[in-house]
Amino acid sequence: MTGSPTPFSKIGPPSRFKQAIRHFGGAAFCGIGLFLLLVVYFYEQPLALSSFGISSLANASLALVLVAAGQTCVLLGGGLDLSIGAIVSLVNCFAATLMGDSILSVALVVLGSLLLGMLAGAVNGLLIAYGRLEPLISTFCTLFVYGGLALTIRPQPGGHVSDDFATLLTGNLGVLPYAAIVLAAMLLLVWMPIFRSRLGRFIVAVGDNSDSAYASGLPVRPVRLATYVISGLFAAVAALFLTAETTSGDASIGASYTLNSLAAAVLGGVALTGGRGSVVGAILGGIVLSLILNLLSVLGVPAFWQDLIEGCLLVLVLAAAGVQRLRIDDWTKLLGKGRS
Amino acid sequence: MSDAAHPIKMPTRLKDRLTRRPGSNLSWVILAVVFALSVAINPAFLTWGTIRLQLVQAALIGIVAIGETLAILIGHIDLSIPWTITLSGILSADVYAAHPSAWVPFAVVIAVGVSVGLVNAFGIYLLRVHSLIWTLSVNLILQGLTLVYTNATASAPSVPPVARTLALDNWGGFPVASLVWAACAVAVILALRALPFGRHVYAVGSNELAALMSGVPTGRTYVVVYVISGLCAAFVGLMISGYASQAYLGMGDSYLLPPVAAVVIGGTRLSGGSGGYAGTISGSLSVILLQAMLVSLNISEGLRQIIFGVILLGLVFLFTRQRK
Amino acid sequence: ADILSDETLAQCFVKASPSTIAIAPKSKTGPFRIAFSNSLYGNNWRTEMLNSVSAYVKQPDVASHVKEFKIYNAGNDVAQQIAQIREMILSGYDAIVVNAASSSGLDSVLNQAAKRGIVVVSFDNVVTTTKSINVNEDQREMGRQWAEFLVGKVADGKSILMVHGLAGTTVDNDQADGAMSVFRQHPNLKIINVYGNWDVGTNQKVTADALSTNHDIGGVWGTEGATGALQAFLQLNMPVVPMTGESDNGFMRLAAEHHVPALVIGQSPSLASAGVLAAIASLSGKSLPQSASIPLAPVTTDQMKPAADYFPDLPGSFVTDINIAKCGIAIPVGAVVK
Amino acid sequence: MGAVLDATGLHAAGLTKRYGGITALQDVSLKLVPGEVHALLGANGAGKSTLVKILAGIIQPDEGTLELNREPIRLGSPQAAYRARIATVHQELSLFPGLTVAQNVLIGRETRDRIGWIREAASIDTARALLEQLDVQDIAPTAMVSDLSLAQQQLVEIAKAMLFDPLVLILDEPTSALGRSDVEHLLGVVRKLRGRGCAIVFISHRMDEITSIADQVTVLRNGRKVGEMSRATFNPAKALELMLGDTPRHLQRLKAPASPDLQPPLLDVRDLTVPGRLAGLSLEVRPGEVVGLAGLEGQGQKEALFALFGLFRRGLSGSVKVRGKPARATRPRQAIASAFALIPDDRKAMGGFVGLGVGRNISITVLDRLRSLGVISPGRERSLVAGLVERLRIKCASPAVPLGSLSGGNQQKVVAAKWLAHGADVYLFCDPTRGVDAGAREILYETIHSLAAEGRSILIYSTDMNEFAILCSRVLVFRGGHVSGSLVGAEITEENILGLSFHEAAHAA
Ligand SMILES: Nc1ncnc2c1ncn2[C@@H]1O[C@H](COP(=O)(O)OP(=O)(O)OP(=O)(O)O)[C@@H](O)[C@H]1O
Ligand SMILES: Nc1ncnc2c1ncn2[C@@H]1O[C@H](COP(=O)(O)OP(=O)(O)OP(=O)(O)O)[C@@H](O)[C@H]1O
Ligand SMILES: [Mg+2]
Ligand SMILES: [Mg+2]
Repeated sequence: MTGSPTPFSKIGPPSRFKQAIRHFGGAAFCGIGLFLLLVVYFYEQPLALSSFGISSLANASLALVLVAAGQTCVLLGGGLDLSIGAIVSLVNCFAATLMGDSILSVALVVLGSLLLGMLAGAVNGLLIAYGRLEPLISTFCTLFVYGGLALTIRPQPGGHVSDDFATLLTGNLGVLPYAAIVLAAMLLLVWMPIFRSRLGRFIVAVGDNSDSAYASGLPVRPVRLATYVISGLFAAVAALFLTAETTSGDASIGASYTLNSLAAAVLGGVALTGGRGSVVGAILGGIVLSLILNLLSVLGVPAFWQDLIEGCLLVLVLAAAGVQRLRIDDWTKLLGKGRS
Repeated sequence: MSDAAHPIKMPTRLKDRLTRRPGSNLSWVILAVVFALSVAINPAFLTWGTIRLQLVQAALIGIVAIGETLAILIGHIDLSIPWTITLSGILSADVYAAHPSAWVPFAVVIAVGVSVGLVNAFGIYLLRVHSLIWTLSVNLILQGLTLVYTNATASAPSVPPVARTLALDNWGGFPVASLVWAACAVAVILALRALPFGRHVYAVGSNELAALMSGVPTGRTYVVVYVISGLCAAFVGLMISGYASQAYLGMGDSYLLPPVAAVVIGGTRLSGGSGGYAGTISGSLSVILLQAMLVSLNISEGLRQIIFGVILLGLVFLFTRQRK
Repeated sequence: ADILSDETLAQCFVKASPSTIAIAPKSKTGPFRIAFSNSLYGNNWRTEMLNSVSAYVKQPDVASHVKEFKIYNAGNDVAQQIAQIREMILSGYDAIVVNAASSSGLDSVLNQAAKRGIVVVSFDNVVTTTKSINVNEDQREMGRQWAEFLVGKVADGKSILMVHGLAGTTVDNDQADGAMSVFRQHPNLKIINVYGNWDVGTNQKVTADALSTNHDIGGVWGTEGATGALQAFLQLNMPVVPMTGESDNGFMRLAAEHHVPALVIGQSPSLASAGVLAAIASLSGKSLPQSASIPLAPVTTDQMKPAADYFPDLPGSFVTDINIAKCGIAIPVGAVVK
Repeated sequence: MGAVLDATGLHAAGLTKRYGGITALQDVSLKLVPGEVHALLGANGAGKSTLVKILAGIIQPDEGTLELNREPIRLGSPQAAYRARIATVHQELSLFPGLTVAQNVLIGRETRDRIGWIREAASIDTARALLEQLDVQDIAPTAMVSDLSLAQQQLVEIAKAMLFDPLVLILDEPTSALGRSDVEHLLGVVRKLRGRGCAIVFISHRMDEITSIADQVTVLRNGRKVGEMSRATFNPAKALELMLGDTPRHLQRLKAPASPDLQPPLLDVRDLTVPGRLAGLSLEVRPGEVVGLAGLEGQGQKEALFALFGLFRRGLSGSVKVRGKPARATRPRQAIASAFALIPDDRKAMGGFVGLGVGRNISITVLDRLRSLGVISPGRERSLVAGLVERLRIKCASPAVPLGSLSGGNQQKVVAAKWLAHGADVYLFCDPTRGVDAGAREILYETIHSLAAEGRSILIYSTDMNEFAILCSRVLVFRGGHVSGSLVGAEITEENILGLSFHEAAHAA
């Protein structure tokens, strides 16, 4: 049967637009939201454009943005980290308790904090990748362990943070806040190298279909482990930043970051089921979320309405994403899990 | 084909059970171990008074965990429980203060439970949002609603008498709470095993598309599961208000994750489709005993959390390791 | 009446310790713009605090000093509170009154505020920076008085159950320290520590747990939420023992009803109003101690009077001591319960 | 090309693998020689995939040894197998739907620059070159795998294996999902690789493919090796006998009883349209009629069945009537209520609940009928299940074992059993014998026959053209989403079907 016509239509590359939407749809959505929010914000608070105002905004969102980036790494690899907030608390307590004033001590504590964050992440990763535990439940358990450790290090808030360290991270260079520089550094020095290299590809592949990844000979377990170590690193940097900002250690400081990091990731179009999304989206999601929280105060929204509004907002965004899915007109695509 | 080589064996049900479901059996072993440990640490755990007390606590977790078990069996989760509890507790006390008649608390429980369940099912089934984050968001909304409604002050001076009966009284030496729990447990175990609804739950949890294509009413299953979960939480809200003799803000805060822990210790897999409520019963008892044991050890809060986390991790390690 | 009379201020803001320094006033012309930064909310105490301070600034004597009063709520999130305080600095308020989410966490941002000439007052959960005027009730003294009360009533060899509040908080540590300074002198009393998180349900649960595993409890050192501890005794049909607690309506009502020997000392929700008063005073050129103690008002069961000290018709969770007479702060109950 | 296998090749000896009570593989030896296609034959559950998984390093044998070029090797993981240049295309595809074709093909072997960053452009070139080697021109390397058809995914999977420049290439049922021309294409590729000195393992249930490609044939039955034949000695009838054991089997044409034209049509479809997928299908099926939906892969046959079963949520137009009553559905439950039943091809995704027991898989459709006093009666359920297990000769240790532990063919029988239990007026079979061995196939044929005899209407889509000739009284040939012609009775031959598939009929018969 030579020369037979091809039985199926040629499958070309998806259009650039479609591809962009696939990757950056969430990010674009957040970008628009961010723009609108900023307009409202600057209208309400014209002084926000001063260098103090800008660094206030940057400082208010950096920690969440970093934690959301860490969470995104885990999500891309098909996992989930409920303990990420507790890691933030743990590293914060560690840093604020041990930090002295000399440059050497600050440097050692910073290094130690990063290692501690990665260690905590590694424990999660080992439990999940090698201990074969479900991510949800095992990070739920380590949440208690890390939170308890933080509370043991610092039963009450306090500690000492070098002034130089605090101003170095929370101040600003002209109009450019150091927080933005920290974020850029994390992206350029950590995220980019990982996600332009093979490890990043493996992370996405494992998140997409871990059975295929195993059968394709990918080192599934080390990759899983790596996602948690990376997220631990991001959590540690966020914690160091919070330490500088709050100049103290507090075992409950990270508590709100777990849900908010998940929310930021979802806002930014990262799939909770793994393998899909971009860090740009998560970062914008983080900024949008913290900006909304800020804006609610600025607009003088009555205190008790804030939770309600925050919740409704989340639900609306989730529902908007859900309505997209409703447009799928094929039950098998809507529900299909085994996509091979 | 080749029937001779592989005859269809019909093993006894008992053997079946022992080989096929090590999880739920193991959870009773663990309960025994936890109990033995508690007694070793403090012999008072062997007294009927203490046991009765733990039974009441376990009943609260256990009833909430009915909904959680169902939600997890269909492959999802319900994290909107804490503020469903609080809202229902406060609302039932409030409405009862205005209209003191016996059925009022139950009407409130039903109204709260059904509405929360419907909202959850709407987002998770119709909009297909991940249940973890949807229910957490709903929880946040309920928190906001409660605060707005109460102006952040619980205002009713007392709770409905039936709440106190449910939580504090004894019948024939047994706490009413645990009798209610037992009745609910029997009902849910029966429903899961012998009603089509139960089969639907397992079918949806193990493969929703296949369930749809087998004619399972998947949407109805979601709705029923989440409405039951809402009802259980709302009912426990009423019970807790009776237990503390007042409804107060944050009364459900400690019910976010312990029910999940109870379900997991009970051998139900978080990925859905496998497990059951029998295991959750021992899971609830284990969680409560563990908490009480740590309280009686008189150690620092931080260390207590670490121990709770590590023990839970150990249990999870025993039960829920994924096969691959 | 003049809320700023020297006599009232002297009675109200007592130096916390002999070494307390005075904070120089930042004299400005009123009326003032005051921002109020609350952290946690959603429990009764905080709600009454917010309601009472809102009512307070509307009282004519006070309102004449206040041009704008705005409440920010951060939740128990230091970073969020810092962001909000930065927002207040940007908006150019004259004073910031704060109930802190963390005792040292706000230091750097509050220092920045002070540097820009803003009066900073902290109360309840106070901060550690010396740039702020701290207004509080002496928690250590409170804990000490409770302990003294129990020591006088509990027989040697018995146990005392200490139902703490939220582990790790300054308030909890101070109260416990004060108590231990007494208990340490009575080595024959066995001390059992549990954490009730200042919440009735948790109090009840941990007390019930403790009761069922210890049979010689002769007294309960309780704080906020002690209603739960008392209910645990009633629920288990145990004979009641001497107890202490804060000014929860339910606790006082039950104590009166069941004749439980009890000592009640409350942390008044009107501390917030005292904080606002301090801010106005400082802005009006009055010198205040950097760390000020508001006088305590202890009540025992035999002294309690219905409708004055406790309120049979109000919820158990109502915090009763909403007035601080010595500071001239009187808030009608109706303004607090809505 | 790198080093080639020397003449000894890959030698597996005494491989044994047990799963609990089931011995999936027992003392099987195998010699793979360079430049030869070694076919594995065996009924469903014979142990073919188990053997493949051992060679791919996915599972480890309980006993047995492996030697590559006379050196003993241990394949402890898939990586180890790839390092030994043994590449496998599994029965269940292992692709990443969220990645592009190039990313899939090169996964783990991406072209990188000096600092280790992936060079997408170079990767795309490599992928394109590999696809061209396989004579595949119609898949862009930048296309998303989720957009590809099953056949295309199969080719991507082979391209992925080719990247390892394999000494040994294992293809586990690569043709089961392919249409005729794709099969030809694939066999051409296999011949080419054989020419290059590759040792190839080839698994298929289609005897004609084995005849045309195999140099060596090993027959497995119940986990044991029961025969070995070379190209010269290969005899399909003999092989079938070995596969199936002593039971003699005869595949013969099952003639559906000619339906009297007086009977009104049971199923009446007019202009059924799904935008972009199905263009105006009209057909009438009378009771007892078995109608085939034929044509090349992906021409709308499957969509027709899915549309009837309510799997398209919106956009449907046209009318569907069963027994004269409107029966157009947008949900499977509606379709089931109008007495449709669908036996799908993708067992894992649509057919069954792999984690639940066989019994529960079967009874799920009839729970309401098994109730007495409101609860499901265990006795009635057990007897229903036992009856169907026996009728379809489902091979399982007990009805309580999870469906996932059964072999593919037996899983398919369970899916069919579920709908036999329920009963329906119109049975829709979607490629029911995909990856099903001759024995199970015959049982399914018998089943279809008896359904027709009972007066049901049956629609069948299949990728196996022979099936139409055996089963159907009428065949509709699809092309580009609509029916391009129909064949009746003796006209139903492969040649005629193919003819209509490629050329529009001047006039439908
Ligand atoms: N993970 C497993 N657990 C238990 N039994 C298994 C498992 N995998 C395979 N088996 C059993 O091993 C036997 C051989 O299965 P295998 O998949 O090798 O068959 P096969 O020859 O590939 O069949 P098919 O043609 O249907 O694909 C079957 O009886 C199957 O039920
Ligand atoms: N020996 C048997 N013969 C025939 N059918 C059986 C046999 N054992 C079980 N089944 C059927 O197989 C299915 C699954 O059995 P399973 O053991 O899971 O039921 P079960 O023990 O009643 O489940 P559960 O205890 O969780 O309710 C059921 O439909 C059951 O009726
Ligand atoms: Mg196979
Ligand atoms: Mg097969």
